[in-house]
Amino acid sequence: MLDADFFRRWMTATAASVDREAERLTALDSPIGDADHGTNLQRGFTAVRTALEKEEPQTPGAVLTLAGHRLISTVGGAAGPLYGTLLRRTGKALGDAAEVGEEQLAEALRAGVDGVMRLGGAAPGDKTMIDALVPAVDALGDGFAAARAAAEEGAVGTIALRARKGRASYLGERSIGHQDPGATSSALLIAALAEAAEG
Amino acid sequence: MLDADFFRRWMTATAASVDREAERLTALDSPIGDADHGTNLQRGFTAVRTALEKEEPQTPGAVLTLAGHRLISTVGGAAGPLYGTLLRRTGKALGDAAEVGEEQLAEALRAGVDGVMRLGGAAPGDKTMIDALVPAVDALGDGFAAARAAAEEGAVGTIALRARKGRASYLGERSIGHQDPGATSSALLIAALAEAAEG
Amino acid sequence: MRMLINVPETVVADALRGMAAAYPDLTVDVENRVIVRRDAPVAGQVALVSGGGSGHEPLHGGFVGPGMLSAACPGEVFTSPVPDQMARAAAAVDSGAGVLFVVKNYTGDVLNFDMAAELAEDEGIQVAKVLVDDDVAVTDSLYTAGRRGTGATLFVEKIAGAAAAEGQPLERVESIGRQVNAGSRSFGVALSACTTPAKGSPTFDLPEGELELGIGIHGEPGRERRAMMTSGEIADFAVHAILDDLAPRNPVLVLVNGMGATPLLELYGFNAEVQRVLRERGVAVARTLVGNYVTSLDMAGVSVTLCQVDEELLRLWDAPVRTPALRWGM
Amino acid sequence: MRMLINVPETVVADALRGMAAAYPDLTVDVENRVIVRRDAPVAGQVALVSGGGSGHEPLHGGFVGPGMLSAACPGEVFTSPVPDQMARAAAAVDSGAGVLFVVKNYTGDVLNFDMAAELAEDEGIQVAKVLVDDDVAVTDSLYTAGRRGTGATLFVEKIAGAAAAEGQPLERVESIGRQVNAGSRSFGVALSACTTPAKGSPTFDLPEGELELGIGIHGEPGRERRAMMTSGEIADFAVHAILDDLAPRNPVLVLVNGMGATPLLELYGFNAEVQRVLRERGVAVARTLVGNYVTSLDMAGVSVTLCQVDEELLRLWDAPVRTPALRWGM
Ligand SMILES: Nc1ncnc2c1ncn2[C@@H]1O[C@H](COP(=O)(O)OP(=O)(O)O)[C@@H](O)[C@H]1O
Ligand SMILES: Nc1ncnc2c1ncn2[C@@H]1O[C@H](COP(=O)(O)OP(=O)(O)O)[C@@H](O)[C@H]1O
Ligand SMILES: [Mg+2]
Ligand SMILES: [Mg+2]
Ligand SMILES: [Mg+2]
Ligand SMILES: [Mg+2]
Repeated sequence: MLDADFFRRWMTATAASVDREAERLTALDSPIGDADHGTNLQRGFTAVRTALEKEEPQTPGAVLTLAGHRLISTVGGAAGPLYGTLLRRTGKALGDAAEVGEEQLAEALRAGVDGVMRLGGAAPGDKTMIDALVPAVDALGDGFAAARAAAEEGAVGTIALRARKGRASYLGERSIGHQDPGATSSALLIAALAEAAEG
Repeated sequence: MLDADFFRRWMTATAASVDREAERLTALDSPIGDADHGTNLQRGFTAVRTALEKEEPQTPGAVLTLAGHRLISTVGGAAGPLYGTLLRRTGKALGDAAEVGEEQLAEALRAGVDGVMRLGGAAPGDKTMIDALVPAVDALGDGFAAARAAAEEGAVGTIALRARKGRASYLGERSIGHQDPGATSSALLIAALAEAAEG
Repeated sequence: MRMLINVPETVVADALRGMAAAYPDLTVDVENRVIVRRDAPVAGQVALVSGGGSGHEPLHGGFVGPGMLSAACPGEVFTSPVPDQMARAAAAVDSGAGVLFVVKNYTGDVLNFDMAAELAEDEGIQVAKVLVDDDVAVTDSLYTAGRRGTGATLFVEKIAGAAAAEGQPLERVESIGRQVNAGSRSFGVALSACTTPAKGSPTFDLPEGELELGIGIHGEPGRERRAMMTSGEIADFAVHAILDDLAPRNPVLVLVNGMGATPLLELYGFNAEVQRVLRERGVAVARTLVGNYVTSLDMAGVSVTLCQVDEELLRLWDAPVRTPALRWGM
Repeated sequence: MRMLINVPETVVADALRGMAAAYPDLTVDVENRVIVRRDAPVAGQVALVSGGGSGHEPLHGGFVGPGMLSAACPGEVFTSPVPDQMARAAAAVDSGAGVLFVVKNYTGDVLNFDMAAELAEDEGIQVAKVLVDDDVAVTDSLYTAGRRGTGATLFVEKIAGAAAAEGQPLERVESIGRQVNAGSRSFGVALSACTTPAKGSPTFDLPEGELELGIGIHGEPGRERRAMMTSGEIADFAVHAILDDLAPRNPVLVLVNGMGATPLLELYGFNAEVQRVLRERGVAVARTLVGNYVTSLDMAGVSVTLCQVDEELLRLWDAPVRTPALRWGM
């Protein structure tokens, strides 16, 4: 079973990984975006880390709901509302149980990803974070490592895609050949989940 | 004796030489000035050429006076009034004789250069056109070729000088090591005089 | 990195401190990143709130004041602000007559303003929204995030702001804003990329002798790269791109807008070419504005915006305005 | 060459055509390069005429209008205009009350304006002159052409223009102009060189990570090159350089002036630092202006100008003005 501490570890692992990869995320956002994705997420997950330390939420749902709120209040851009909604919806779906099972998490995460798709209107293949998140959720039944691999594969797969959502879509054909920054950060998020599971 | 035709040849030879050297003059005006000396003089001597063709002045004095007026009305910057004054004063000093001797020209040119020094307040050694003009006038007694050589030497000599007049003076010590654009164009003017004398 | 900054992290806060010092008519909340006209809320008037990523100055903070915006919310550079900012701004400026959000059509701006509207409505504030999407360079909007909001933002903010200043009700101010947007089209061109403080190097490589056609205002490259064109050729291309999409029956307002690093001398010359093309195409010009209004940091380039105006909109355009960047009649 | 132009030869004429189209309140003689306020001559008022090389826009043409200049004469890029232009302008604006020439202190400007004064006086026009020389970066003026005229030009033109608009006589307008100049000091910094259309490449090489201190507005390098400094350090340096030369007993007007390619976002942030230094030094600030007013084509950089004002000068500064680039109170 996964307790609040597990979810805290997930969030702090994500924050650490975003810190490490911020420059790369911003660089990816440069040719097909506006060169801010790394700094956006760094600002957001730093705030998440601080809030978790300060407010000490006691349930998995509370951890993710708080994290989602903080992202919405600090990130801005497309990523803020979208990642915020992802975590908030997932947290909400987890309810106020003190511990949750892996299956429950997979379901809740699917609800979160559905929320992102509803909010942003993106479908798989549009070259967005969805292209990492959907395969990850699909693979979660086979364990965290499988989810991580699927997310990474999905992120890399965006290179070949033409963007239909977000800033990259303005580029039309010229968006092809570049990896989507949001899909890349989503892969980091799922990798951090796997890391948390490793203990 | 030097007739109006000689002075027309001087002016058209100057115009041709300024055309050829405009880029170099502007390039010299770049590190210690504002990168316009070549285009300034090109604009001016093009106007001089046109005016001489149209108005057909009949005396040496009239040729130079017209040229000076045209420079003042078309060049602007420091060079316009200074070169304009040089030619106007020289022309005035030549009076309305139909032909003038070399000595008379030397004297008139000295009056012109004096006019430039009065107007601009520059003395020899200040790193201006004066550093080519004064040696040229001094050498004119030894013939046109000597004047040309003296002007050229004076222009090159400005490299070692620190500017005290004109824009280059703002640079203080940093003006040292660059040849003055105005001294360089003055050397062209005197070289054109020698050219006109060669026929 | 050739920037006049302290550190990238404080660029927006530093700018807000500087605005606070320069403009006593504005109340600048540096901590919460809200710029409010000092006399807000103004009784009986609809309030206009806009905002967006920083880096487009004077947009939006420079348009706060009587006759235009009531408040502006600057985000990080090129990053739309967070909902809390707009909700806070709405609370500060609402007189009870309601608040109009002017939102440039970018995914981030739309989502954050929508969330802000929810927050504000929870506080009992009546909120309406005008979405600005004037950039004709974004085609087949079925397969994109839709047209970007660029130069027309200035027209929407000025004209809707004038309607609000007259005391018109929220629905009317909103519909005027929508009308302005519907009659506006823009096209932008870059001669160089821009450099964000966070990245510290140009957002894309543009070799000498080439230009990008159809750029946005966030350092994105355009739809197409070409060999350098003359000012006249660029004006032909931009104005034709606009007129392919908008056939104005009424006179237009013209905005010739510098992207930030193009000298005013060049913008004036470009305006001469824009006016020539409009003459050739038989489009009457009511008013012309030339300058840096909706910028993209230190990008060299220009955008053209045309806004079709009837007598009413022209009257509102001419109405008094007193903001740092746009000021006349008072 | 990343320029929005047709050909270098027509840059100034193109810009004048563009100004003519944008500003119906101005009469622009493109052929003779004179920009005149439409309602000139104004009976009973002294007329102000200024001019200088182009490339500093909005200076001077953007300052023509009620409350400021009566006419402006743009020269070629960075080349002072020719006497015929100023003489023609003087004839167009003189109401019989006389004409004040506002001249930036450069050899070319001084000589050409002096010749123009002779021409105008030959036509029976009474002419007075204010020389602007505010740039403290030029030291030991015995061995130089003297201090350059830079940012203070705006203060002289605005304040003397307001005095003229009040109907004050020529000697008084002249002495007010001189007083403004005497109480003004500037210091400029470049983060990049500029590129003139005629040359097509930067006027000097400035490697990344270095800056030039004490530059002028014509693409000249400064007195000193240093490793890149923060906005705060630059403000310290510039304001201290000014205050070493001017110890204001009265409040000052502050102009934080962009050289052309520095984003307004950065200028605002820099203003915050300038205000901090002034606070630290105990200098009271009466008014602050931030923006691109006296530019140097596409140079990145900034200049600071302080102008000490008594109550009378402050009143004249606040007086109504209606020009393309400076506008308030009407
Ligand atoms: N409509 C959308 N649905 C899902 N994800 C989106 C959408 N629009 C953008 N994104 C994601 O957001 C990422 C960009 O985030 P970020 O750079 O932080 O915001 P912005 O685009 O506002 O600068 C994109 O790489 C993409 O993965
Ligand atoms: N006071 C002066 N006396 C004599 N020559 C001068 C003076 N000031 C400048 N010059 C000359 O003028 C030249 C510059 O001319 P130009 O570049 O056309 O004008 P500007 O300096 O106004 O741009 C300098 O190289 C110098 O030789
Ligand atoms: Mg981005
Ligand atoms: Mg020069
Ligand atoms: Mg962004
Ligand atoms: Mg010059």
